[in-house]
Amino acid sequence: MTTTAASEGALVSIPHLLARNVSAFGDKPAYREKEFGIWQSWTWREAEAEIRAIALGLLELGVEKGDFIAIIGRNRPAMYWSMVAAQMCGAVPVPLYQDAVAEEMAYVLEHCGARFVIVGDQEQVDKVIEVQETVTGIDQIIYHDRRGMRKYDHTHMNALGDVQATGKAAHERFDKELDARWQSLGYDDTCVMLYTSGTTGRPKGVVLSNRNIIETSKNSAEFDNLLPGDEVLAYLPMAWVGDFIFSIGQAYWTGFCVNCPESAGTMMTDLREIGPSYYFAPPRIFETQLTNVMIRMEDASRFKKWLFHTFMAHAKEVGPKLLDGQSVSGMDKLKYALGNLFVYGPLKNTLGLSKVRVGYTAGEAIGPELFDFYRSLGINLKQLYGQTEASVFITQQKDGEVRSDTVGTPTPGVELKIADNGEVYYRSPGVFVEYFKNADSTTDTKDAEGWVATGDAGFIEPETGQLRIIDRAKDVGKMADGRLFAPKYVENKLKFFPNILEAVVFGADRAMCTAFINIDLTAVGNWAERNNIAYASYQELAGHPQVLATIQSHVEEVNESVAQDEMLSGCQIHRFLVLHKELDADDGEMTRTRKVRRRIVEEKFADLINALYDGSETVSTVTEVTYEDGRKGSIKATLELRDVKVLADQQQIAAE
Amino acid sequence: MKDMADGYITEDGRKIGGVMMEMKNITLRFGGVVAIKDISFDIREGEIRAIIGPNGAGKSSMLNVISGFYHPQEGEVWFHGKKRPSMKPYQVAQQGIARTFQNIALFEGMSVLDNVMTGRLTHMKTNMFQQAIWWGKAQAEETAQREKVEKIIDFLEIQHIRKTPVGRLPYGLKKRVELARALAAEPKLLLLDEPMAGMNVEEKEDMSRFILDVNDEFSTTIALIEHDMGVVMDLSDRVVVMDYGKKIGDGTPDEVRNNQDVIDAYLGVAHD
Amino acid sequence: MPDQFLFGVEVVLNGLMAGVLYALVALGFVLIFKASGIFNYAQGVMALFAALTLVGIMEGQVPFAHLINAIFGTEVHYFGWNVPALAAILLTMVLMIFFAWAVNHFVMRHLVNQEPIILFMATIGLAYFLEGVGDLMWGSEIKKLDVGLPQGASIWVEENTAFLGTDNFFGFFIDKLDMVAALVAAVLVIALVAFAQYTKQGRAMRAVADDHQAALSVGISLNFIWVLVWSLAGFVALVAGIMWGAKSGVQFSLSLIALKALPVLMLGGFTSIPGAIVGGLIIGVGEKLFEFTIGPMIGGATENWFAYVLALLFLVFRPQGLFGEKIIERV
Amino acid sequence: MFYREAGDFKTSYVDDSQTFPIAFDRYRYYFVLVVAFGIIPFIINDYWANAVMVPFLIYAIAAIGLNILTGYCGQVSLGTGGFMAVGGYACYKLMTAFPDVSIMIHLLLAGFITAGVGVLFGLPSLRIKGFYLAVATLAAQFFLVWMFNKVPWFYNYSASGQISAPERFVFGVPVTGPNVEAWAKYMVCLVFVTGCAWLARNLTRGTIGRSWMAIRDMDIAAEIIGVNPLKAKLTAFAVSSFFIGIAGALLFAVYLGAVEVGEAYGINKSFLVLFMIIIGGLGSIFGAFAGAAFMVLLPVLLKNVLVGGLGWDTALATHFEFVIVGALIIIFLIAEPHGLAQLWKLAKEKLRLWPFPH
Repeated sequence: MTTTAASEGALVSIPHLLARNVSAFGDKPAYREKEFGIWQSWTWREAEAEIRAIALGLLELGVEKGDFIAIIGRNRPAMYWSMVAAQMCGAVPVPLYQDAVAEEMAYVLEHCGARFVIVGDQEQVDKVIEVQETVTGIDQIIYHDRRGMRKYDHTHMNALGDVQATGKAAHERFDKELDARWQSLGYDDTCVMLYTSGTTGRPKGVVLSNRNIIETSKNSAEFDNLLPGDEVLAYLPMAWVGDFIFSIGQAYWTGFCVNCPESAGTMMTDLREIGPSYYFAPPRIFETQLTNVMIRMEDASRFKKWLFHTFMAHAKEVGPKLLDGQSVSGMDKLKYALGNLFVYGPLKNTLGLSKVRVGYTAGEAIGPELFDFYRSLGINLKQLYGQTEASVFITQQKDGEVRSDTVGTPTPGVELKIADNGEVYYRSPGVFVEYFKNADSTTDTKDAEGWVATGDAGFIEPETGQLRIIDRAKDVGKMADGRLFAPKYVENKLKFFPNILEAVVFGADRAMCTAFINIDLTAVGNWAERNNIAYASYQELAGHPQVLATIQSHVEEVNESVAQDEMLSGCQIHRFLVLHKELDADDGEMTRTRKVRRRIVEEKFADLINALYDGSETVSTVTEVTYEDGRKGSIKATLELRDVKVLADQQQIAAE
Repeated sequence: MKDMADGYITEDGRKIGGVMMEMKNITLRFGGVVAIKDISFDIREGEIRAIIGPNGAGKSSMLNVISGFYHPQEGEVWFHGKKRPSMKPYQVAQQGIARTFQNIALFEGMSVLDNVMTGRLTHMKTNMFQQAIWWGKAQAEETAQREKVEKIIDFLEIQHIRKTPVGRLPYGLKKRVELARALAAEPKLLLLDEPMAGMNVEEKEDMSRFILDVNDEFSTTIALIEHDMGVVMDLSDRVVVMDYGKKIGDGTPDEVRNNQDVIDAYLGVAHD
Repeated sequence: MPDQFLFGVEVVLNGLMAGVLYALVALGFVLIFKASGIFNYAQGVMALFAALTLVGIMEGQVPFAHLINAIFGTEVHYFGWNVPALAAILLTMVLMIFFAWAVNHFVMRHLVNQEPIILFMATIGLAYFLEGVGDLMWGSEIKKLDVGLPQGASIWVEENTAFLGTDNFFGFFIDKLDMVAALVAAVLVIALVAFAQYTKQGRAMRAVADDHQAALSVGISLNFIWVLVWSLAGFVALVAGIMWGAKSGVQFSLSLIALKALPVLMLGGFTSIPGAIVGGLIIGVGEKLFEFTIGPMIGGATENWFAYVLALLFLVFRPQGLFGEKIIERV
Repeated sequence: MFYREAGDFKTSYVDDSQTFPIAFDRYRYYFVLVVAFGIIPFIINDYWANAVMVPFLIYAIAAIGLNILTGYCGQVSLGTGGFMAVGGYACYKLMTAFPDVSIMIHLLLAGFITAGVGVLFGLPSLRIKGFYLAVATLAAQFFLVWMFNKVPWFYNYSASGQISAPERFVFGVPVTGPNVEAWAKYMVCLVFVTGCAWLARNLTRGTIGRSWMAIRDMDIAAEIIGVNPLKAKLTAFAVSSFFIGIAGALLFAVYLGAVEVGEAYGINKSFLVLFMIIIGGLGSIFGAFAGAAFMVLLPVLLKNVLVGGLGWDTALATHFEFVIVGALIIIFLIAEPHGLAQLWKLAKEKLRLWPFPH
């Protein structure tokens, strides 16, 4: 009864929430994982037992209060348990990106001084062992999957299962200690430390307190009315703050169930089997799905195509209105219901989105077409705007007030202000404590009153109160003639074409804008197959004249649209090239969350940028690449540069 | 390699036990054709034993003798220190010997899961009447066996094709499913008949890793036939070389590599 | 010599004659099986169909008369002419060749590479189809077939064997038709063997039987060979149909002879022409002898099943048949 | 199209391996059961019972039986008619010898007796394979029919050589003899069909079923991985004959009432049931039902159209039926060797993927 007595007021840490959940809905599923062909599941009570066993084991291994415990692996219940177990011991979990190369991992492990590393499998163990050549602070490696681990030196290594077993065996010795440790956790103690991917420079360790996480989870969960019966699929990197909020913060606050897929390869099937009611995905995933839908529909019979296009057209008109609760004529409702039977329903079903009650996308601007497609199907897809430093939530869209070009109104508890230069500032209970071992950056970002600079430029629409983001504040610049330059704005417009995967626009302090383009290998490859165009590699396809012509037409379309906006009409693209390689996180060109690192790209491809501005027809270049296994190599290419039709400035036309 | 009375230690430090199976003076004839001529060799606990030789050397016939499919006219098969009486193949399987086949012999009409489940037939205990009723014993057994089979499926990383009919699978995966079926039997001795035939380099690497992992994880003794010399030399602890039905070499990969008869057989005779 | 024994000898002789006819049907099976691996269950129905057609043409029947009458309400039955036997046989043969082409074109071509058992079942379907078509074309009533073959017991044989009996009054009863049949069968076998040995098509046929792929690679058209063997099988069926039809009338039971040919084949092996002959003789003699000796004790009519049970028992001990080679199984 | 599978996940192997893992299929199955047990008995009349429903149910049992032997275990049999005769005559002898025992028990016992006979004739299957075996099973067909015809003990020395079913009751309702009502016949057959289908499903989903299929797909490999071929084949013969025996007994006792062996259990019955499983689908219990329905309905339909509608005479219609059945067999073997069951499965797949084509 102690836990219930502790109720509301005392829910000051994740372990406290866990105790509350066990007593409130102990027999409801807390975790599921597809393994051995079925969904293994754990109730809150069972999960608590597992977590407790890990925590006891960690104590037995000598975990001290305030230790950092790195967690590296794909989304698995055991990994989440390890995080909570670390918290129970008074230690701080530090989840890392599992696909990080050893170098990156070394920096983070060194920086936080992790004494314990809990990893998923042999692959990560190997990386950590490699890291140990330079990083000395690691006392113990604990691995979850025993496969292939038999021959390793186990003097400082344990299987998670064994840790649990010894923990259980030693519970008489440590029960008291453990209970004392987690019960003494306070609201302002550190909950988790997450490293930001950092579009520039070294990753920074963002320290988030229990208050940050729990308040934010509470506010956002109440905002969307999340319930204990909800289901989420945990498939995004555990090191990303969003996953921490969804799969631990909100999950523990509301008590909903976290489902882990069997492997990356079966993600889509697993998604369909679970049918989550609360779903988050970056625009990229929605885009891939839509591309797949369209490709598969291409092969359908004419009748099916007709059915699909007819009803989709209708859905575009009526679907969003229905979702926003606006009035729609009876005939339209009937037609929509028919469409739901024949197209939308089955489509949502095959995509695994039938049961989505609350869906979010964020991280990048989402194309209006793309956004509307999902909403018109009746999926309540919304946008949010957030940051690691804010424990995710800054603004969210309310049900019924959803638009593709804004990111919503402030999440309850968040205050916003716009600085003179257009940069967005916020203040909230979720605002981070500090950057670990980096007081300078902390003061740079967070002022004494607790206002945090987002680094994004934007404005609040006066009539709706919705926040609209234009671009990264530091990326919004001036062109040589003083006109406004907002590369992200143009890049997003380019990326809305399915054929274009990435675009990088240049033009700051220059007379005109130019662009690098990455084609989407799935979409363009499919097109090539249909047109019997043979290609051996990305590079070859990217250089194909017909592909270039298509991209050129896309760019021209974008120019037309950009020209409409008087403030930004100077951002029309005059010349572009299609890159000979895909921008890649392994090569440092993108962050692990797949945001382009503009500076690095500019440095690395300086020769190409020069060629874009010196008017040459072609350019030859050599680029270093990193292969999946970490080996380095280089590729040579000769690229064709293309001029694009640019529309005259409307103001000028008017003036003449 | 240090020789010991009841075993030896391999270069990578694995302990190899005593003799598990011994073939004594095996001779096998088909009508007038002599497929195997007076061959003797042994297979020790925990070892990876390779049988190599040019096409038509009688390697597959030897495997067929071990698995009880062919009955040699002369010679004896000793298993676990006892002379094996003449047995039907399924009785040999029940003794804990499982195998894969040179030309994939999966049950094409069944799913991957069902194929692997057949591998556990020798462990199934319920009778027909219990199965006809299903509820109770049969269902409990099915679930218990499914759990074991899922471990194998996980081990060989074929989860994504679990319910696919095997007929639809590409060649490399079929080979892996066949290995899974053999492993499901939890064999003491695993016979692999050209496990890497027709595979590309990457698939061969995968398969080699699986074979080593099997030997390591389950301490399964493995006897394999393989054409790819490189693979054989990397994988195996000891190698028997056959040519025209006769044994021309037997020893560690290094010993065999330097054996003049073996070199002659491979170089002198223009087999494939 | 005791009469009982002589009766026995007569039974054997009659059995031999019946066996020749079984062998004749079995021959058709062997031809198709060797060349294409198809176990043609429809062989018996082909014999029935050929005989029906022959009678129909000779008597000038209007094909599909019943169907036409049923649809158009007419009353046509006969053209009112008679076709001479030889011409009718030729016309029938033309039809059988067309049938062979149709079978290959519409059925077998689409079943290449299927399992033997599927092909077998397809020929069962073919048998049903052909039986239906035969009945629709020519009507299902029992018909007499007379192409001028000698009928009745041979007086000559009876007189010349009379001395064997105790009172010189015995005499074997042997049907003249059976003797003709035996002769025809012998000629047919020799002709077929000669065809296979000495003609280009025959050699191609044997090549296909040995190895499809190899035959293809030397430029033999499989389609042509299959039409050829089905035509040959049609020809054999026609001959068998004439013999059986002349003996016991053209009726549905004719197609049941085909079933009799199956145990013949199981004994003789599916690929051996001599096997078919020997198997036929064994079955013919065996069933007559069994019926003669054991039959009366157990209720008679043992011919219905004797052949099958014999073949079954035989196969259990020698699965590859009399002339087949021992199969070495490989994995 | 109508499938909504998102969120339908399995947390145990029992759930994962249930007969209808998809909820929509499960509901449809319950619906069929409700209609079959709760509605049809109240509306069925003599014509529908005798022309369609009762033969359909009886042949479905036989087809399930043959499908186990041929479709699951790969042993082709042309002896179905003969085994049905064993069931029929066993039932007759039991009914007359033990009039006080329930007919339901007699029907079951008839199944067991047939199973025994089936095992006996299955023994050669150890040595004989493929169509050699098919032909060998003809021995059973001809021998058994001959035996029931020639040995008077089997027909209780009746003058006509026929057997006819005496009146028997279940829960006081006559189910055999001259006073049976349509619904009673129907219900008896339905109960047996349901039971048999359930048993067949259980047997085919587990160990025995897998060893049958292993023998079917590759007998040598099956033996090497540990399938005892003797056991697998003989159990297949036994189970198959059990079902076929029950079907034969029902055919005699409930459906026909009086039987002359050559007519009711002749070689044509063997082919009829074989065609049912080819058209329905080898190796599928649903296929047995589909095939039985098809082969029972086709003549009824043809008769209604040709004789009833166009006024042809019955003989002509029968010949036409032969042509159509023959052609259908060939068409099915060419176009869809796995029969209606496969078409059904493909249609289901399509609906599940709707609106996508693949």
